[in-house]
Amino acid sequence: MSVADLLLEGVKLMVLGMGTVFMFLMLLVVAMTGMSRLARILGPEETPVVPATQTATGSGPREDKELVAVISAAVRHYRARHR
Amino acid sequence: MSVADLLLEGVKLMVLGMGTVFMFLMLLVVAMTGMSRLARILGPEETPVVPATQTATGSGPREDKELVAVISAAVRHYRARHR
Amino acid sequence: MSVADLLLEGVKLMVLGMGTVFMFLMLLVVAMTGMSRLARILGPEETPVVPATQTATGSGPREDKELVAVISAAVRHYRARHR
Amino acid sequence: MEQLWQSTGVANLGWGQVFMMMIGGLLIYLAIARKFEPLLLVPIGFGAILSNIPIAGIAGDQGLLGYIYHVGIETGVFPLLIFMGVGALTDFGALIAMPSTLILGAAAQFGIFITLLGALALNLVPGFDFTLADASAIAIIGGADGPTAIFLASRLAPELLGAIAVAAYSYMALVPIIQPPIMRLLTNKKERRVVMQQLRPVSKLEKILFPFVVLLLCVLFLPSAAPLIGMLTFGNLLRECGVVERLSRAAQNEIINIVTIMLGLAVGSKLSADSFLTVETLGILALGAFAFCIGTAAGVIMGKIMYRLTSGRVNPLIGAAGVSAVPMAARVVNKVGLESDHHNFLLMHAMGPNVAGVIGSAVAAGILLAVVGGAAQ
Amino acid sequence: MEQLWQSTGVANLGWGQVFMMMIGGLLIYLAIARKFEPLLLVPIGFGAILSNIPIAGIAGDQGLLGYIYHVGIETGVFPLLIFMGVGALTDFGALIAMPSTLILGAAAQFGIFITLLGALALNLVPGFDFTLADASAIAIIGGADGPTAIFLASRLAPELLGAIAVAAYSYMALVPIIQPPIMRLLTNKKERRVVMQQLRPVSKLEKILFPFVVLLLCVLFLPSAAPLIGMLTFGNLLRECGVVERLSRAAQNEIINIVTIMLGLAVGSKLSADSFLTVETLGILALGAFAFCIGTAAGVIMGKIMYRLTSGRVNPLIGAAGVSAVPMAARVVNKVGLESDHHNFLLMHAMGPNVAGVIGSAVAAGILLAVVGGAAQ
Amino acid sequence: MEQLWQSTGVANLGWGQVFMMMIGGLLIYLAIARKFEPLLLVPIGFGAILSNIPIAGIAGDQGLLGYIYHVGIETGVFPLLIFMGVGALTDFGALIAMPSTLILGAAAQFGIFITLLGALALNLVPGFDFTLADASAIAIIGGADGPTAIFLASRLAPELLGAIAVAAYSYMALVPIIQPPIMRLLTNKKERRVVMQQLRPVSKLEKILFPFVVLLLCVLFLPSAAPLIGMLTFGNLLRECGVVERLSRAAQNEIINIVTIMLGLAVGSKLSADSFLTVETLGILALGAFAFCIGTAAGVIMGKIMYRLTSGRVNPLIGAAGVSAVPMAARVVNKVGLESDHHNFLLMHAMGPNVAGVIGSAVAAGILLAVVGGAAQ
Ligand code: NA
Ligand code: NA
Ligand code: NA
Repeated sequence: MSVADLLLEGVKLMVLGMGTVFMFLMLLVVAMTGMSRLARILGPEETPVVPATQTATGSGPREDKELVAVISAAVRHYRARHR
Repeated sequence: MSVADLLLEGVKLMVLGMGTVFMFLMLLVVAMTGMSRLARILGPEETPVVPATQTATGSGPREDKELVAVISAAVRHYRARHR
Repeated sequence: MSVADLLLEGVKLMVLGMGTVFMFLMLLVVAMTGMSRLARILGPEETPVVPATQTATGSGPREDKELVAVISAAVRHYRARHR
Repeated sequence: MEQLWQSTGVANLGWGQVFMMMIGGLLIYLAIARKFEPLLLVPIGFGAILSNIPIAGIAGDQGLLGYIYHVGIETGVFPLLIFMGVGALTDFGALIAMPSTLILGAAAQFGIFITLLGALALNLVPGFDFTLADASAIAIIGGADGPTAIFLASRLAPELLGAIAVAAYSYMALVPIIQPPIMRLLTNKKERRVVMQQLRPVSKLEKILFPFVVLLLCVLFLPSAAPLIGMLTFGNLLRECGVVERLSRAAQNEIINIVTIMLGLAVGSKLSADSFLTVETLGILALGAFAFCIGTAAGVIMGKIMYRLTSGRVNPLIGAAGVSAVPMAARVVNKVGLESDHHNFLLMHAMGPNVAGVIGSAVAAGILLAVVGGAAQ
Repeated sequence: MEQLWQSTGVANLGWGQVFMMMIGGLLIYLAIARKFEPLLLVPIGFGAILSNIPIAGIAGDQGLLGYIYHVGIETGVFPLLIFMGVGALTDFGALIAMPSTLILGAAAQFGIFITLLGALALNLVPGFDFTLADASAIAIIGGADGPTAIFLASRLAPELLGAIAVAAYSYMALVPIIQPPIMRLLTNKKERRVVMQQLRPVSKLEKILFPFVVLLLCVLFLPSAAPLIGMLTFGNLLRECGVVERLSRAAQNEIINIVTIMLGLAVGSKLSADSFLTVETLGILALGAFAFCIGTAAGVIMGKIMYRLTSGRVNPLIGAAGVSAVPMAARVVNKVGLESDHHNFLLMHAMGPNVAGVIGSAVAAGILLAVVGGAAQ
Repeated sequence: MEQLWQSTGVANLGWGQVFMMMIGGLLIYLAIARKFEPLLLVPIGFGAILSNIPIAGIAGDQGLLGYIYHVGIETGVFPLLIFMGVGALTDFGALIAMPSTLILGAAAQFGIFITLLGALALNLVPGFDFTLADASAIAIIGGADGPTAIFLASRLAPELLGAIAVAAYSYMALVPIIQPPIMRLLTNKKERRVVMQQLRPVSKLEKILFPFVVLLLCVLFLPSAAPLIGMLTFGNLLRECGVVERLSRAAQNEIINIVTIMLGLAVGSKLSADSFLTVETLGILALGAFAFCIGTAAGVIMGKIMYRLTSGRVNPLIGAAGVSAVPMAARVVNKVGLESDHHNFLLMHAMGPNVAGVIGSAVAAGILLAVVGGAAQ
């Protein structure tokens, strides 16, 4: 295939690819919105979970932070000595 | 093979199978009894171990149950935050 | 091959082998000495690490030994009960 | 454009595949919402969904699940490693303290062999055509032991593996529903109220010798059960010998967890529309329920016999635990016992027949392998 | 003596091998001293050193690395298992709370397809001869997602795998340097200062349903992405379903750690002198940087569009996180946001497009596989 | 009935198999009751039992152990992964602080090469017929390093692997009994009482550079040792580089534990009656003891030379640690040192030659591979 042909193929692929990506993710937006609505109907006010990224970035509940710090240091020691 | 033949084979297999299972496990009863007697002779009053199912079903020693509860909660937190 | 020939091969292999082992490890002595000198130049007085065999043989810092003992017992309980 | 459409799933999705995905979803639903053996049914259910996706070929020769199946199940490696983990996780102390409960574990295996006859008899119904090997693989569902069932099915009837595994795990999860009525039906209140004497303590030495005793009998009399019994006792030795804590932990955690994920996905990959959506599957599901009922009944009846022979010192309920389904069946026994007498805790006594049932069904699997599968592993 | 000398490394070492070992050393240096994706680049770098040792043949058919490559990468097993681990480690909560950020994850995939054109255009330069498959494999670097890149490259252009993986991980580590100038260039101060409203809480049920919704769309419209999307959603289900803690831990730790070591070594084994020291590698490295820039720019521009459409309620910076490179890109967004306003924490909002980018590039990989690789996995 | 009897073990059990099972049991007994290297000898012993069960064919082509052997040992993968774990578990700090102790690690390898001659000389005795490859594989027992011995034996003399591995691990366990008399015989009280000066602290940078220095020399001068040295240094780099804690933990725990179980079982599967119950095995056991003695003596003698050369600043006892058998040999040195002077702790100083011995025997294995095995890995 000549480079021009290849480029033509590439452009086609780009159009097709970006089209599919957008279509797919937009459909996903719709589907997820529906899903959340469904979840609200099915789950009669279950205790909402705070998005876990918060936990991942370290802002856990304050009251046991100190305890956890102590324990986690101890656990690390424990592991370091017992492996 | 006709179904009748198959069933005959099946009956034979059942007799043979249940026979073997019973024979095997009854021999095991005998062997285990012997083993326990042997163990009593060999092991001069070693500290008897309480069957561990007890632990498995959760009735551990009472005195440190509270401690364990506190620690286990802390460990769970530790793990949840560090993974 | 006759046993005599084999033994001759063996002696050759021994000379070659021990020669290589000694050469290799002596070169390594030289290389490691150079490496340590290089490290001293590159690393501007970084906090020296105490050789870790110490830790491996169990003489960790004294102050938290007790804590670790308590915790490790608790953790063991926790694990035993939760597996 | 036509070609593009042809590469979508919608264009290629058959009803069978949709149905199988729904089965997969159902298994996951039961696992999550009803806690039906979630460790197995979540991966099996998801494996069923993945393997029924058109075009992707995930369960095919070149696909991930096909590859895992080939490496881990065709070879028998995964169920055997799980059995090692089961050994490492199981405390046989209650059985060692009261070896006579092995008889209860033996009786419950009737479920297996009656089901074998049942499967063969189903051939009288048009549409069924089970060979002796098929019938044996189906019958093992009555053993109520997942890895044993998968191991045997992979050797005797790979094309039925999916249905058999699903049936085995589903009914194991249903033990709390299936067993109590049978137990109540076959026993009277007096029998159910029997309080058993406390188990004697078991020494460390006994626990170390136990795997060797079991293995020795297996070597002498039933070598075809040796792969299963061998790995079970090996795992148990790692647990009890006390000098290989590291390896015991690996068998109880890392290995069994990793293998469970892989095994589940691979089993799920056998839930394809053409092998599952057949009348035979309905037969297997019916036979599986039948097997559990018979096994439970046989165990309880043997319990009643022991009750008589011991002049009432054995509570016949513990016979129901002989089907294995560890530790679910033992818990069911405990629960039914407590119904009759609020202070009668049978859990410990039920653990004996419960773990005996594991050995019992491994023995039964060995016989089926020896007779039906040829002596080859 | 001559023979002895012939068995030393000095006598057999070519310049190419020396150079590749230095590349390996450089990767390890960057990993240790600069914290460049150390979990991957330490094993990759060491694998590069090992595989260029003369005589030993460690990357050969009979060598350890050759063997690992054959078992884990040729089959696609390793990247898929890592993707399972990624699913088990990722919280999609931020995305569920604000599904519209998926559009940002879509836009950032422009980086992939523009790079594809770039790779094909490079054929105009003498010395380059990229096929459509090569160009597709190179383009996926723009997806900023390691396992996806390795999976696609192992299918479409195995001989470029080493260079592609190195480029992908290197640029992912360079995200904090590459992205900020582009983000500042394309946005004004007012836009960067937009404070977004707090995300709504997400229920457990939504998190459990989410993997099914994603998988369902994949099944219906893009089955060729099913291996990637399937394992990602499976891992996520293990995490969220709450009943298989053991398996979730195994996917997040044991499996992903073990596989990462093996995958890294095996990828490193593709850094041999004859396949890496070519002009094509330079092209790949240049295209990789290009891909990241384009992806970032496209994400930010789409962010600006959303800023307009929502009358200024979306901070366009979060579009940059759409390239994936989780969680590095989201952190970069947070940092650039804080530069403009010390109280504007965008991290949570950037996590949405960030994880959307993972799905987006898996979708893009699926399309490339379907069109370029044939429908076969 | 006849057929049934033919399927029992009793009918098929040969005396050789019974004997091998007893050997397996003996190994397990030594492991549990005497703490003889239990992590290896429990699985090896159990593997020996399992593989000698008649009919079951567990060590055969289709059997679990045969399969594990094929995948993990024939390929060399398992010993190399264990060596990675050893690297990740070993602190080379003591060696870096005092590189001259490498000479002690070199001297102790005399045990290997003298044993090689001994094995060849045994051919003068009727019934022995060791090739150069056999003799080399046997000689490596003198290296007192399990994975190295298994790796070399699997390459040079697979049919002797079982006996060699058993001899290597048994004598490693016997180090506290074998070494002290030799150490006392060759040193006088004054020498044993030498108190060595405290080791200098070692910086993190030195520890990171160390694996590269070792690997570099290996690449330049002995590439045939690269698989072993490469994985050892890779593991050590994971440990010391400080940025891949996850991977280091995986190498030190999950991987090494899982592989140890598999490796042990697979090695045990080579303990079959026809390959083990030969006069050659007796020869191997005798040569193994011989090798340990010679290695210890050579180390101590070199220690005495260093004692002279340094005007009495090196305690010659630490030379005995040069055989490797980490950390047992170093502990033995410490104990013998304490006998002479209750305040003379030599443990840290003995760790230097101890870990040097690991490198030394890997180097020796490399030479044997290069000369005897052809250059092929
Ligand atoms: Na059973
Ligand atoms: Na992406
Ligand atoms: Na050594």
